[in-house]
Order: sequence, then structure tokens, then C-alpha cells
Amino acid sequence: MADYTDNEMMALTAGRFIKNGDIVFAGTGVSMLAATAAKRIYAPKAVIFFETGGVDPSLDEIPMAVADLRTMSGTCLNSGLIEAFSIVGHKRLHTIAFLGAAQIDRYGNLNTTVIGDYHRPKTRFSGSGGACDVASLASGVITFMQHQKKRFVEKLDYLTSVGWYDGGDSRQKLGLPRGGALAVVTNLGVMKFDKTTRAMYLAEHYPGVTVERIEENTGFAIDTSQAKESAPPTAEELRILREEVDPQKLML
Amino acid sequence: MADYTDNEMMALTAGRFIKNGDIVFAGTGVSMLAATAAKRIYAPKAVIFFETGGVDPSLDEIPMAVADLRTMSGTCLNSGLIEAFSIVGHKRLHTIAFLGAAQIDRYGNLNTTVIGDYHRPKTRFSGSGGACDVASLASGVITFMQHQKKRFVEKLDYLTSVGWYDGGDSRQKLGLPRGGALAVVTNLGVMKFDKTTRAMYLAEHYPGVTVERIEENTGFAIDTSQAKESAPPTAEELRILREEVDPQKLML
Amino acid sequence: MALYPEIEDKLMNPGEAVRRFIRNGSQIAIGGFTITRNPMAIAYEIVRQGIRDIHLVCHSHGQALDVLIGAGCVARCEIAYGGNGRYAPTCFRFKSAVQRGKILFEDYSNYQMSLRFLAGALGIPFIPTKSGLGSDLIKLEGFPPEIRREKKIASKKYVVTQNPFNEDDDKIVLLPALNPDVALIHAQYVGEDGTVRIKGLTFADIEQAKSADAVIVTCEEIVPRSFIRLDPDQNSLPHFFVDAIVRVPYGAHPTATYAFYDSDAKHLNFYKKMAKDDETWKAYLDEWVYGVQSHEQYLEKLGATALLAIKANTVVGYAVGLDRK
Amino acid sequence: MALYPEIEDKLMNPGEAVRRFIRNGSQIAIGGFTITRNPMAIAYEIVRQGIRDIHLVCHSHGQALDVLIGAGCVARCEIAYGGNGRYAPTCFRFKSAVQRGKILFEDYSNYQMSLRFLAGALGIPFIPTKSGLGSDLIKLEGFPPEIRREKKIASKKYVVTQNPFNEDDDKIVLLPALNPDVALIHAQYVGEDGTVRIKGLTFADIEQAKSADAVIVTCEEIVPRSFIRLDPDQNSLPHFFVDAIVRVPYGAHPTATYAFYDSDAKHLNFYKKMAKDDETWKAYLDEWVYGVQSHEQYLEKLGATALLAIKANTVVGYAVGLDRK
Repeated sequence: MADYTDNEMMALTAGRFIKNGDIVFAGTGVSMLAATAAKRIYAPKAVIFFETGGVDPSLDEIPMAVADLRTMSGTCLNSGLIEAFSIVGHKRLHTIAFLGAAQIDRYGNLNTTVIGDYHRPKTRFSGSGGACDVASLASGVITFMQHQKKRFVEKLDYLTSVGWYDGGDSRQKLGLPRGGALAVVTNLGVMKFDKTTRAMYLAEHYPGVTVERIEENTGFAIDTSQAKESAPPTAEELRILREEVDPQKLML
Repeated sequence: MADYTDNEMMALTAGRFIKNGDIVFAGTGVSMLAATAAKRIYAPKAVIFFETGGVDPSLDEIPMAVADLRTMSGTCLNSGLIEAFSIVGHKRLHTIAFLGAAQIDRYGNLNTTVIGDYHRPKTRFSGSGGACDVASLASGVITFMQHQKKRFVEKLDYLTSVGWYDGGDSRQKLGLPRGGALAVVTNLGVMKFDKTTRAMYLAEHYPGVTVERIEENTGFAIDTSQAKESAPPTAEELRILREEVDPQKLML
Repeated sequence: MALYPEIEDKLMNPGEAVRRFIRNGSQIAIGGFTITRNPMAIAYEIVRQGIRDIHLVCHSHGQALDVLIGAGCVARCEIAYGGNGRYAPTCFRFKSAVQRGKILFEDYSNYQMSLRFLAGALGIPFIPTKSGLGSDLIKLEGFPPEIRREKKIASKKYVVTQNPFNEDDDKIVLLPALNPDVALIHAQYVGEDGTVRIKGLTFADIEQAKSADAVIVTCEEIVPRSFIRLDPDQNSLPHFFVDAIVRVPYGAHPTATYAFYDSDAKHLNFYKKMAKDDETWKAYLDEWVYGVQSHEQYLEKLGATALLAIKANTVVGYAVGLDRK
Repeated sequence: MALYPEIEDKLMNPGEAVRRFIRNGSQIAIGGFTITRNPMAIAYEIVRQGIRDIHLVCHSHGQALDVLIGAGCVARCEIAYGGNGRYAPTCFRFKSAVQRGKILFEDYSNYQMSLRFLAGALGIPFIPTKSGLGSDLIKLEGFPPEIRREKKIASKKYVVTQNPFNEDDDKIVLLPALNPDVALIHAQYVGEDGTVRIKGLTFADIEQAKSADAVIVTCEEIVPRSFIRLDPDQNSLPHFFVDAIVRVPYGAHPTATYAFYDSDAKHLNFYKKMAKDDETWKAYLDEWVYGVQSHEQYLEKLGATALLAIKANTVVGYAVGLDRK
């Protein structure tokens, strides 16, 4: 058993998707870790920003929410939501958003609103927040999930945020010319989406996680033919994550 | 012959229309004098603002244009055009705009665009600027004109800014629920508009100006039955205008 | 002679502000975002005065939303997000009220709600966006038809239409403007001339204030005219958009105010514990809202140590090294 | 080691900025307003490089507009106002070009043009307004139909439609978004991290910059990262919206730059005299634009006395007591 946690593996795995020049939309929790890790380790010229209007904060301390005062300190711009979302969808920018969800389907559509009937739900979640917006407007979305059957479902109880919709070119047909689901990073591995059908497939399983275990925890049939085992995090990656990204151990 | 100029009489006459609490949209020239005079003499609690985004500047020196640096000094807010025009049309505010024009018709519609054909004009003027916007959105418009037959016309060569449109309730029917032409202040007198027909009538003729002279210089039939002679400016009004509003004599 | 003659008629305490501008059934926009700059002093006073049937319109809200819903003041909300980040992934009283069918709700997204406030501020009836195409936000309405006939409720939740400037298929969502009865804003500074200055992120506060029929601004400090007018580029709202000015230091506690104080992690964790079930929630309200007469008493109850712990470093803007676990 | 490593690849002189980002036929948005913050250094360079067939999109423009039109660089413009306040009620070369049929033009209003830039900045295809109902702006199109088929030209000047959220008669104007090829902005400060800060009124500069495919920013000063990031509330644009950064002190002359220098009344009056007829206008261009190789030479020609006369008082922002007759 290697000495790193699920959160650490998820943050580093997602962070590797970020390239220099990317404009990264970060939410709370693991996505905050992933965005910060990406900038400190893989893409120093990426820009982290928040839906609340803070662009490129110094992040000397990790924010606990997107409205945390730490999202507005040392920034290049303090603005508001309209400015922030106009950045998310801006045609000149390559914007990558980190999201989380309660449910996801095979086309990467997300539910963060309810379990059960919308009007009288069994469980009510926080709601869209900015998720529906970035799913509609960003260049690409990376979603964090706990890998469980009840979360990887055939049909969402509520479609909060559009991924590849019904697959194929159905997203474009909706009137959303760009964006879509890039990857899903879970506590077991990494899923990506087929370029044509836009259906989810297993790209990576973490060291010590079997393909079978992932299949058992996915509520729909998933192509595993291209699955590779992920490389474990290096000591240096873990050091930066623990000592520089979240030294206060607020999220690790 | 009293010792005051047309500009002085026009500025003071227009200034008297402003009440405390009014939000006053000022343009260049006489309207800048009128707005400043209003605040210094008649309505200290009026707020002067400019389409460029400057709200309530100190006006220690008179601006030569709405983008003059003096419109952004000592203000309560420096913003931009969208902010400024959202103030002009704001439902909570009583906004009075001072405009000038090349032509005006009996319903107070204004032309500041062309004389002759639009596509190949005999004379091209500056264009709407913010005039069309404030005429559409403000609570009321006061227009400064040189009183000449060629300027008070039956039909405008181009309708840049809507006043009472075709008269009656035609302005409301256009989809403009508030506003309209309040008064026209010229070098000869003051015109207002009938509450029902919305046609222009002569309300005041300046001291020494005959009703006949105004009729001769108006290109359409105008009701003069309610015309009264204006009071001349007081010595104190002239002192404030000359010593406080425009001590540098830039517009007087 | 009044201390601030220019704003004499607008200066008042939270009790008077609520009595004068908030009624049962009022449609209210709350400024701030989740754990920052919530107008808590006014929210607590609304609870103490027993205001009912509030219609809340907000983007992402946390503390004020949860307290108002938990105290039974809210009948409906149009909302994008009910949570407090790490301190409450979903706000507890909001969650329980929805699951028990105690409030009506209609879901929008953050951008959509912000654009709806912008449309209201600009005085335009709707504004277009691509956000939401294909989502259930657009498919499912939360409010029953009879509510749609009310004056301040949009006749339709959304309209999806073709872009009239494009001959090709090009769908767009039209969002109805919002014009709430009252907006509640907490700012760092109000000038003695009534000018409002918000430091740090403004969220959608300025659009909310300009979209509303009345605006209550609570502030940390009232500052000299000479200060607020020296660099007007930094100001947020002219005096003529503000109806009530209420000076309440720590008026956003337990949420944060940039350059003044951080979110109170200790109190938010305590709140989390208390808000989880009905019994402890009632105890929290009794102790922290009904049990105090004023925000001053509330702060006295919190105590100096708690307030000093969250005091922001005035240069970096937050409480450096604060234990936020 | 470069002086400003973070923006090394974006720092250039006016000549290079124009060569890299402006072509014959480019659609260009000019920042500033009439006599303030016009990007004159870039405008002069466009003239010197002999760029042709420019499509200008602007609200109220004065000096840069008139120079570009007068030098024959402009084929068309979408415009709200062509004037310089008291220095030119209607810009002279603009007036003469229109009256001689030398340029195509389409009239909008200031608010309409600003909203069109905002729509472009937000990435929405149109935005509604009540402004213009009943006016000839809406009735008369300035461009011939063949131009309407071009990619960056709106297929219709306006669309007047019914508000779909209202069952009663409620007409509204839809304005097509603008997305110019290039925006030219003159700012006081650019940080060594590329952050742009405009002081004083921003006009529609920020919307123009965000609506454009490329942005050239000229600035008075390049300032330390530590300064520009100390109070980010005051900043105007993040670095990722800026393609070219050009340091040009007095880069807006003869128009003004808040806190740096006032409008040059003396030069604007001289311009007025020279722009009135074709002969003197040619002489003005030969002497003040073609006759100098760079903005530095232009300033040297103006001389120290002229520059010192208009130097702004850094506290009040303008040149106190300047003779502006």
C-alpha cells in the first residue's frame, strides 16, 4: 500500500491535464487542490480563477470556498460573477473547469441538484452554482467523482450540467459549439470519452485497483479495452502537494 | 438693452427647471453651463453626471467636453458609458437631460445627424452620441436651440432623438413608457408642450423679444396664447454664473 | 448638528431598516456569496422581527439564506446554489426545508442569476445566454402556474429561441430580468456623502443593488467625503441608489469581509453541528438570534478572542494562518 | 535577461504592433472618447504604414477617428458621434468624407454601441434595449446589402421584436454584438505581469477589449507586479486579453490621459484650423504624421513647454488653470 491518499492521487492525476496557458476554473475541495497543484507542478503559466471574480490569486493559503478571501488576494483582477463567467466562455481563451457531482452518466452529463423527484426530492443538493454555466461554456470539463454504482448511473435524476448530452454531435446540435467532458477522475481511476460516440471509457486504473473493481462500481457498461495502469505519484509531486499546496492539511 | 448674453439667459432659464434630487445629464456647451448653474443656484441637491461615466464631479473648472478630465475629478463614481446610460433610464431616478440639436419639430423630436439625404447628406453633423439614448430613456429632455426658421421645421431631415413622436400618446405606443420633451430653451424664449396633443407652444418670450419675432423664426404654426415675458436674470444669478460657474469665460 | 448631515435621513439601525423596507412577502436579493459578505446583521433582524413569506432571489448563498430559511421566514426562492463550501456542501436548513416541501424553489445557475440581476439593473426585460441549453434547469419549472401571474415573478422561467441575426440554426436562452423589492448589501465603506465602496470581489452585489426598488447597505465604516472621493474609480454605488445606511462593524459575521475579518471557521463548524437537526437548530436560534437584542450584543456574546482571531491582515486581506479546520 | 520577462513576448513598439495585428480591411475598435485617451500613437503609425480600407467601430470619437479618416485609411464606420466637443462640434475630415461620399457609414447611439461591445465581450449574439424605438437610426441602414453578407458585419442593423415575457404589447430593440478584429486601448498603467489598469473613466474600453480578437494596449508606464497586484480591485484587464503592450508616454496626445496630462487645447485649436480645408490638412499630415518617424520625434517636435503646460496635477487629475480657450 503506497503512502498517499485518494485525494492526493486524484488532485495530481487531474492536475496533469492542465497545460501552460490554460485558464483554469477551480471549485472547492479536491478541485482546489488539483488546480493549485497543476500550477505549482505541471503548468506554471496556467491561470487559476474563480467564478466569484478572482483571477490568478497568489494562493499562499488554500481557499476553503470560491468566495474565500484567499481567492481575492494577490490577484491580477478582482471583479464579480459576470466578469468571471464571461472569461469561462471567452472565445479567445482555452478554459478548463474542474467540477464535482452527485451523479454522472455515460456521456459525462452531471447532476448536482436532486436525488428523486425534482419538486419533492429524496435528497436535495446545493444545485448548479456555476456548474451548468461552465459545462455549457468552457473549453473542457474535468469531473471529480467518488467511484460508486449509485453515482455512475444509466439515467440522471436531474441533468444539471451538460456534458456530451446524448453522445455523438448532440451537444453541438443543442447550440453549444465548444466544450464538453474531457475526463472523469475518481478514487479508482480516470475515464475519458470516445471521440466519435462520446461514450465514457476507462483510460487508467490506479496502481492496485483492478479493472473489475471499476466495472463493478460503474452503473453502466464501460469499455475497458484501452485501460492502462496509472503511474503512482512521485515523491516530489507529493512533497509539493503537502508542503506547498496545502501545508495546513485543510483538504489533504 | 440688459447687460447679459444669450448664453447667460439660456443657461439660467434652463437651470430653473432643475429641482433638488434630479439627476441631470449634461452635454457640452450651454448645457454644461445650465447644469452647473442649476446646482450652484437653484438645486444644490441635484446630481450632475455625464454619459462618459462621471457622476457628481466637483466641477471646480468647467469641462469642455463630456470626456474632459474635469468630468472625472472629485466624483462619487468613475465608471463608463454602460453605467451612465443605465442611470439615465433607471426607474428609481428622475433624470433630466440637456440636449442641443440642428433641427427640432413641433413634437420636440430632434435631428443631430444630417441635413439632406442620409446616405449623401448636404451637411453631416456629429450624430446621435447619447442623444437618442437619453431621449428614449430619461424622465425628461430640455433642448437648447438657436431660434431660426431653418431649425424649427415641419419635418426633420432625420429623426435622431424621439420627443413626443407624432404627438398624443404616440411615444408610449412606440414602447417608451416614460420621458419626452419637457421644454425648448432658445435665444428668444421658452417653448413647452401641450399635455394632451404634445404640440409645442410658446411659454415665455425673453425681455425685449416680441411674440411676433418668435413666430417669424419658427418654421411651423405655434400657439402663443399662453406666452408670458420671462423675468430677466438677477444680478446675483449673473454673478454666480460668471464668477463661480465659468470664471475662465470658456463658454460665456 | 448631525454627525453626517449629508446622509442624516438614511442613517438608521438594523431594526429600523428592516421595519421601513421589508414586509411579509417581500422579494429580497442578498448580497455576498456563500461564506463572504452576507448581510447577517439584517438577516438576524429579519428573523427577530418575525418577517414571513419572503421570496429570496440569489445566486450562490450560504449563511444568510440558511438562517432565513431555518427560521421560517422564507416561502420561496430562486436560487443557483445553497451551500457554504467546506463548512456545508449543502446548507442544512435549506436542504431539510426542500426535502420536507416547506419552501417552493426554482433552480437557475450562478451566471444566469447574475445576468438576470444585470438585466434588471439595465432596465431591459431579458438577456440572452448560451448557458443551460439541454439542461433540466430549462426543462423543469419549480413554481406552480398561479405564482407566475404575480407582478414580480417572470411569466416564464426561460424562453429558448432562435438568434434572429443568424440564418443558420442557432439556439439561445433568454433569461427574464429580476427587479427585487429590496437588496441587502454589506460593504466595507460608506462615505459621509452616501457613496458605497466594496473592497475585494463584488460578486453580483452592484447588479443586485441597481436592480432593486430599495437598497439597504450595512457597512463596517463610515468614512470622510475627502477619502471616498479621492479615488472614485474604486467606488461601487452612488448615494442615490441607497435608501438605508446601517453602520454595523462585523456585520457579516460569521461570513467574511475582505480586509476587515475572515470567515469564522470555528463558528461555522459550530453552526454546522447545530443546524443538522431540528432540536439543536432551535437551540442555536434561541441562543444566537432571539437571545440577543442587537448585533452589538451578538458580538459581545462571541467575545473579543473570537473577533481578534478572525481579524484580517489589512494588507493581504485575510487572517493569515487562521485555523480553518 | 529581459527587463520584463513575464511580458517579453508582448512588448513591442507601435510600428511592430501595427505590422503584426492590423491589416488592410481590419475591423478596428478605438478606445477612449472624443478628446480623451485616444490611442493616437497607434493611429499615427497606422497612417504612416498606409493601412487602407479600415472598418471602424466606435461610440463617440474625435481625434483618432478624424486623423484616420482624413488620411484615407478608413473605408467604413459604425459610429455614434464624430466630434471633439468644443474643439470640433463635428469632426472636420469625418464631415467632409461623409459629404463627399468617400466613406460608408452606419449610425448607432453611444449606449447602443457600448451594449454591442458588451454583447461581444459576453459572447452573446445580441442584447436588448429600449433605446432607439421610433428613431431613424432604426429605420435607415447605412450599409448596402452586399456588405451585410460579410462575416464580421451584422446581418441586420437592428431587430425590433416583442418582449416574449410580456403578453401585452411591449416592443424592444435587439442590437447585434460586435467582435472587432482589433481593439486599440490607451491605459495609464500596465503591470510587468501584463495586467492593465485604466484610471479615471473607462468609457467602453474594457468591453471593446474583451469583444475583440486581438488587443493592442499602449500605456504611459509599466509598473511593478507588486504595485499592480496590491489593489487588484482597481485593475481593468487581465494579461491574457492583451496581445501587444506598447509603452508610449504621452501616447494619447493631443487627447488627454487622466492623472498624466490634459487635452492639448492649443494643438486641438491648431488642428481645427488645419483640418478645415484639404490643402492645410495635407500640410498638417505631412508635418505632424508623415514628417516624424516615431511618437518620440512627434513629442520632441511639440517641445517641452507644450508638454509641461498640459501636465496633469496628479491629485486632481487635470492641468489646473490650463488655458483651454
